[in-house]
Amino acid sequence: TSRNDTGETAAPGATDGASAEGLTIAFVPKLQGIPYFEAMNTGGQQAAEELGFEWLYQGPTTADAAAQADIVRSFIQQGVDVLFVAPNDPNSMAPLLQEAQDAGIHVATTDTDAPDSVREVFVNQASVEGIGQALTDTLLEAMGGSGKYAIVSCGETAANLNAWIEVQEEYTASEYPDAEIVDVVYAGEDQAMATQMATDLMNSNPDLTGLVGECTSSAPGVAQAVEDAGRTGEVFTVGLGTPQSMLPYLESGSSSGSILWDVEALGYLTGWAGMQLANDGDLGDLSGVDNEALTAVEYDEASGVLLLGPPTVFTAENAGDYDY
Amino acid sequence: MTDTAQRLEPAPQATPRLEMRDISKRYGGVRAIRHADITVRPGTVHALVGENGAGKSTLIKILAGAERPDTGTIAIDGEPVSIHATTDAIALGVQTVYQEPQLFPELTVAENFFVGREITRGPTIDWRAQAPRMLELLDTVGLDRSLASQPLGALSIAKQQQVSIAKALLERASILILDEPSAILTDAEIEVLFGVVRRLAADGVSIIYISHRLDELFRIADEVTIMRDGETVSSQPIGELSVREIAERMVGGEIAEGVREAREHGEPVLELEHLTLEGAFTDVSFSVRAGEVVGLYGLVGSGAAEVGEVVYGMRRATSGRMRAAGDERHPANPSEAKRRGIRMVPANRSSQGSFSFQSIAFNITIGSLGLLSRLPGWVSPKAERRVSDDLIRRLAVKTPSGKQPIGAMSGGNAQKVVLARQIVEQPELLVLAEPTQGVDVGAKEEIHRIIADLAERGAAVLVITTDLAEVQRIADRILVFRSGRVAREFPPSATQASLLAAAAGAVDEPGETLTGQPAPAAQPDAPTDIRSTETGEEPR
Amino acid sequence: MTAVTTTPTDQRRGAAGGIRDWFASGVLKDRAALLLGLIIVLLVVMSILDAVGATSGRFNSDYLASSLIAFVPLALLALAELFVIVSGRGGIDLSVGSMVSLTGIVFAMLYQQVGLPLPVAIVLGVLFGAVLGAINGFLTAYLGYPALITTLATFYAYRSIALVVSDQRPISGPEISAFYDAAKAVELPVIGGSLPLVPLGVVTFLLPVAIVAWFVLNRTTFGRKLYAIGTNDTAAQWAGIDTRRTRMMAFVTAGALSGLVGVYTVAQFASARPDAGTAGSGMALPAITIAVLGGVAITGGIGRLGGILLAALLIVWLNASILLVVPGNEGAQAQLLALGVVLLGASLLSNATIRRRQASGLTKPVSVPATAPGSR
Amino acid sequence: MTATAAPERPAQLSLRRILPPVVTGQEIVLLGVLVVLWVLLGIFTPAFLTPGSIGPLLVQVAPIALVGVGMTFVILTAGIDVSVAAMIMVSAVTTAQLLVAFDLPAVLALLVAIAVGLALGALNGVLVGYGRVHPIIITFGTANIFQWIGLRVFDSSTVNGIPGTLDFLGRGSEGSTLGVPHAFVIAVVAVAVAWWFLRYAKAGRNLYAIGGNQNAARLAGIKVQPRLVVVYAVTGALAGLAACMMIASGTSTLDQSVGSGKELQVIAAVVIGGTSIIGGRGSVVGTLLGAILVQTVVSGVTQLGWPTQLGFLFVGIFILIAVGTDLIRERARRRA
Ligand SMILES: Nc1ncnc2c1ncn2[C@@H]1O[C@H](COP(=O)(O)OP(=O)(O)OP(=O)(O)O)[C@@H](O)[C@H]1O
Ligand SMILES: Nc1ncnc2c1ncn2[C@@H]1O[C@H](COP(=O)(O)OP(=O)(O)OP(=O)(O)O)[C@@H](O)[C@H]1O
Ligand SMILES: [Mg+2]
Ligand SMILES: [Mg+2]
Repeated sequence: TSRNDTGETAAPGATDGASAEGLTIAFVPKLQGIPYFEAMNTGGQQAAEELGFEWLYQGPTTADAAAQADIVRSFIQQGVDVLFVAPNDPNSMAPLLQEAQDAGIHVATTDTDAPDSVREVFVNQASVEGIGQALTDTLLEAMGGSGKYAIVSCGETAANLNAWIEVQEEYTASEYPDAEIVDVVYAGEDQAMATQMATDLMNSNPDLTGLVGECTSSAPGVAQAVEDAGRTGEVFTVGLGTPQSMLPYLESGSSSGSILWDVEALGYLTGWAGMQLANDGDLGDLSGVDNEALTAVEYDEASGVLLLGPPTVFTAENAGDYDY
Repeated sequence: MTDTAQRLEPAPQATPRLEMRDISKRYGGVRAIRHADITVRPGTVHALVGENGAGKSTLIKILAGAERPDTGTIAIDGEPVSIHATTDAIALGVQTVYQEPQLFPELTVAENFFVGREITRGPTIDWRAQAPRMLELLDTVGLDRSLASQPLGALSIAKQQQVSIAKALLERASILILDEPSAILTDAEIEVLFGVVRRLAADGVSIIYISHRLDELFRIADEVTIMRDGETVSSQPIGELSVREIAERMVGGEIAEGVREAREHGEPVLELEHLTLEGAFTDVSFSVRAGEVVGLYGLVGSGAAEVGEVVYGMRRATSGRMRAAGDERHPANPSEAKRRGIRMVPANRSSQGSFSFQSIAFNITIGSLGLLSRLPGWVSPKAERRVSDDLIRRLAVKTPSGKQPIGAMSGGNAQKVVLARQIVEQPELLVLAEPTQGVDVGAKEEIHRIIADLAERGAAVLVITTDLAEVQRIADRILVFRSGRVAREFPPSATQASLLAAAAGAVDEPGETLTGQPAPAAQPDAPTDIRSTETGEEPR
Repeated sequence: MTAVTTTPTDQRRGAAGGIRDWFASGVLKDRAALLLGLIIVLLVVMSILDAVGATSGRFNSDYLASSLIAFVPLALLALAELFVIVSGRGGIDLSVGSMVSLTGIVFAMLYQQVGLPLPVAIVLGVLFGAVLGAINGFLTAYLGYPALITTLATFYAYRSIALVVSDQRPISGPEISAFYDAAKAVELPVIGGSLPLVPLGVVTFLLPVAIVAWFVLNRTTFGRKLYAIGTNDTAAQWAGIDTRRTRMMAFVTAGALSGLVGVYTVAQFASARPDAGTAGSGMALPAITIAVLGGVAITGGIGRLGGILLAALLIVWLNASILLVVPGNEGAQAQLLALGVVLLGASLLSNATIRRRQASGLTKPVSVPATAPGSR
Repeated sequence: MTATAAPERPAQLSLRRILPPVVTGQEIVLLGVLVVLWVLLGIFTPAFLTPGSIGPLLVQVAPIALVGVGMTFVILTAGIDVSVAAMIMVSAVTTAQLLVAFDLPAVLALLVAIAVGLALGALNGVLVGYGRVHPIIITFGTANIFQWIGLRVFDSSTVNGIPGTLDFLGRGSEGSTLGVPHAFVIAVVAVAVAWWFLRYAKAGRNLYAIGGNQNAARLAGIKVQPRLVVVYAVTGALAGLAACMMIASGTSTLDQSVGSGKELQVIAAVVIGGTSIIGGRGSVVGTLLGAILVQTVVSGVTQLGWPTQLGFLFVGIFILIAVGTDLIRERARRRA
């Protein structure tokens, strides 16, 4: 019956003028309800208020590619102007982004890229190298430049986690000859599991002096394990944890530092980039933006990557300043 | 009978133990019971008879609190009572033995006795208090005490039935309901049961006794109430009626006697030589010829049932030769037996026979799917309807259409359908186990005719039954089975007494046994002998 | 109070007949009708909301069609569950999700890495699924493990194998990305022009399977035997049915269908994910839910194809609709609520088949208002 | 008559012969398997048999075993409850939020958690008991609804800065006395009570009857439906208590993943423990051992340095082995 409706509803996206008026920018996270993406949402809304566009946010209840695809489809149907996705599975997102573009929607990725897709820009929190190296440096500084450590990762198939782990392995091998990664384990998105596995690792490797929590659920997990084992100060941990969840451990010293970035700023940047896309603006100049968190932003025309900047290292001192 | 006559003495005006007046019960559109009345006097055995579906079970379920009546009043010892749940009935001294034993296979026999009415000390069960009474009752019904610790699931159906009877005696009852207690009991076990019933009656307990074995009623009952289509047709001292009269009132018409005239038999279709199945039967040898009906009569656990299962391939014989349908090989499973033209109708209609919520057509054709289409593996609805309608007509199954689920039929009709399944293709050898157990007289009659008819058409028929009258009625030869052996062969003309004697091992002239070797002489403790063989029986 | 007048008997036949026909015609069709009704209600309500502009996007045939891409795996797996659950004896398959993951990986390896031609790879993938199912079947039918336990074990086992063999990385590549065409929405030939774009998978995967499955269930001896063993296993043995083989075949079928879904998800995701069928809450529980919602009696012997398809369609469209009506995170959450409510509502409404089996009288495993006495 | 003919026999039967055996074969088998596993792990890993390793392992076991007790009851009655994970989630998030907001004392927190679980479980029970729909369907349905409730309570965020009020149930030093974790002690006590209840109490024995033949149980005068309500409610309450243990052994933040996937782990523990999935037969002690076995395997794989993904492969295999031995013994029993 109504084959062309989609075309019509999508038309605004394609034709809409330079103003931000009536501009709708949608963002589909990997998973709803976790502080990381909810913080990006906050940042996005902030941008929406300041820059005057409409910000839509909807995520699946489980980090599941299919569920995420359903939501993307509904946004295509809604004919939003710009669609940002943090794909659970880059490969499966690529064709959907194609469909979105065919429907006249500007498509882009944030937080996690979909490399061989039609996305116009990837808003990158920090380079893979940046994160991997920051994790390694922070941990080994605490460990005194040498020793054995292990990694507690989360979803076995999470692309970006696996990428970071690779960097850590190479970087450790090259920069810290006296240091060694003894094991990489996968705890899923399950904090309790992460804690238990960290405990097991400490037991099976008595000379273990370092642990990495590779994602926001395992970062506090490993620290908790060290505290429980009463080995704070003997075993050091770092991780990618959100400030609020890490604060207690940073203060108690069971976590030597949490590597992350200003997630709200990332959300803000995503919103801003969306508006630029819709208005064919220049992603390079943030002159119009006054947000001190966005000073280090770089845009690489060739790869279409908009980089937030180097990762932030949260410590007991600054972690309290963030409310996520 | 004589002491029965004496017990009839008490003046009629004595207040009845039980008075159910104008009881009606609908199930959806079905009027299961319509204005039924029944009066049971103290210390009497009151028989309740009627065709399948007449409403007997429903009536007593109402009294037992398992169902609620729509209308009607119940009075016990003159006092109007209201029974809302089984617990109420039990409190009023109404104990019930339901048609199928309502027991718990995973619990021990001992526990089964007390489920729901445990004697407790605080929250815990007081076994010291419970055990003695239970053990007595096991003796009373003639069950070995050592069974008390057995999981009930390990007992034969008959023994489970006995347990449920014993269970009903646990608390002093003023009214005891027995719904077809004898259907699956052997005659010896029935004797024990009758003894119990008589003793209870003598103590003033009123017993309501449902059965389809009309003949036995005359040996136990004082009065009889006949039901038909949910109504109580008549109620009077049983002495005033004959089996025939009762049967006629049940069906509301004449019943013709089916007689089986002797005829020529063809080649042997089934030949067993020294066939043995560990723990069931030993060294069994006999043969069945085309067109012949051989009856295997034996008490439950005599091993007769297992013979059929071996022939049909449900079980593997441990040793011995078997030649069935011109093939030396023992069938590995029923499907192979089927291919060779061997068919068997199992003993338990509901659990082994019917696919309850599938249609009658499905139930009839499921055994011969090969017929339902030319291309193998295929099923043509047309062919299905043709085949099933044909058999519904041939067997006079009472149903408006083959679409109806079999679960909605009473025993008799369900049994016909299960039988139909095995004669869709005229079998070369047909084995029937308890073909009419718990089936009303009318249906029984018809089923016997069908069996005879099959023989006429040249099928070799082996009927395995614990029903004396039946085996006499339809068999050309009767093999009496005892303790896993063929004890003796009889002509159909043999008296019930001699058959029963041979089966129970009471009287037995040496030398007359088929198997040659002298059978054990008469033993005073015959029943014990039977028990010992039954304990060797393997549960299904 | 002697002879029975014929009139009441006739009335009884009438009444009982009515009930009988209703039963014979099947509570299942009842369920199908119920589901159809719900779907219509959903469509009407949504169209109204759309008309008054209460939806965040146009609710039109295009959207309904595009959401069907999720319909295919759901329906196929529910169908797989139907075969297993109908086979009775507590039949159920918790491992379908893991089988999807594992076959998807194997298929991708054969197609992408070994470089087999697509049809060959698909066939091998499906066969591999059948083998996984055969393992379930053997353990259950021949060794006598309860299905729930067998498939719980293989759910864990297959899942970890999928992760190990794939080194927990999704398998992707040019061929596989191109394979997305098998799932993506296209214009149907000939009539297509007037219709919305339908995901190709509906035509290439679901339709053929559904047709075959219908014939298998309703027109083949295997189908008959399947319903027979599900209704009464002992009676089936006495009827000379090889119950073990039949039950085994039920699991093999479920495995093969899961294998097919494995292949389909590779197309749908344009990559083979080792957690394709187990991510989040996994595919098994939704499949079972759909099957039950579609009128499959968890106790076996009852279940029809139509119910399954309608149930899957209802849930898929319901989920899609919710996303248009409820914005933000609440939307995705509301899907959970909807599923739960629909499942409970439908089961509690028309649970007649199950009730008859569990509750009624002291007599048969199942009984319905009888006609035997009435119709004589 | 037979009655009189029956030879004389001892007037009393010892209780041991009337009640089921004190320990079932399955429990012995499991114990054997566990001992072997622990010895092997003790040999092949440096520190498996140290308190530092066993303690946390038992803390991890506790909630599974605890919910397993309820699940054993449920499965004994020929039912099943796939909503336990969702119930854990709801009572965990509710309790955690109250802990943060009002800094509840431990007792109150426990009561809240248990009350929430009890309420949800009771809902299951009522639907199962009176809805006349198979429990697996009911609990699939409620699981979805409970999950929705949980997510609404989470309100798209995590619960941060949970105070250490419940740490006496956790992994840390406050969590155990003389190296024995309190959480595990609680689980063991629960198992012991349940064992006694199922073996000696009237209500307990009746559960076997209900599971063995529900209709017969009804006719025997057992109030089946109320019993079912209680059984499911108790399972819910135990899930609530387990939720507290998870809060305690978790980090100072609680996220939506709490409890996810636990339902299958609990069912695995129960069936490994030798409880028959068709009802009427089973033991809580077996469930406890089953829970320990599962966690041992998972931890063992990690400690051996094997790929963690292999852990659940072994869990699957152990399920088959455990139930297999049970099947074999069951066959033997039937033959005898
Ligand atoms: N639970 C039930 N639901 C619907 N109808 C029932 C139910 N139980 C009995 N009926 C109806 O009540 C009638 C009487 O059933 P009932 O079981 O009392 O017969 P019966 O006399 O016990 O038969 P039988 O001799 O075969 O035991 C049946 O014809 C049947 O239609
Ligand atoms: N629970 C029930 N629901 C519906 N109908 C029933 C029920 N119980 C019995 N009936 C009907 O009651 C009639 C007799 O039922 P019943 O089960 O007593 O027959 P039966 O026991 O097989 O007969 P018999 O035991 O005398 O061979 C049948 O028509 C049967 O359909
Ligand atoms: Mg009857
Ligand atoms: Mg009856």
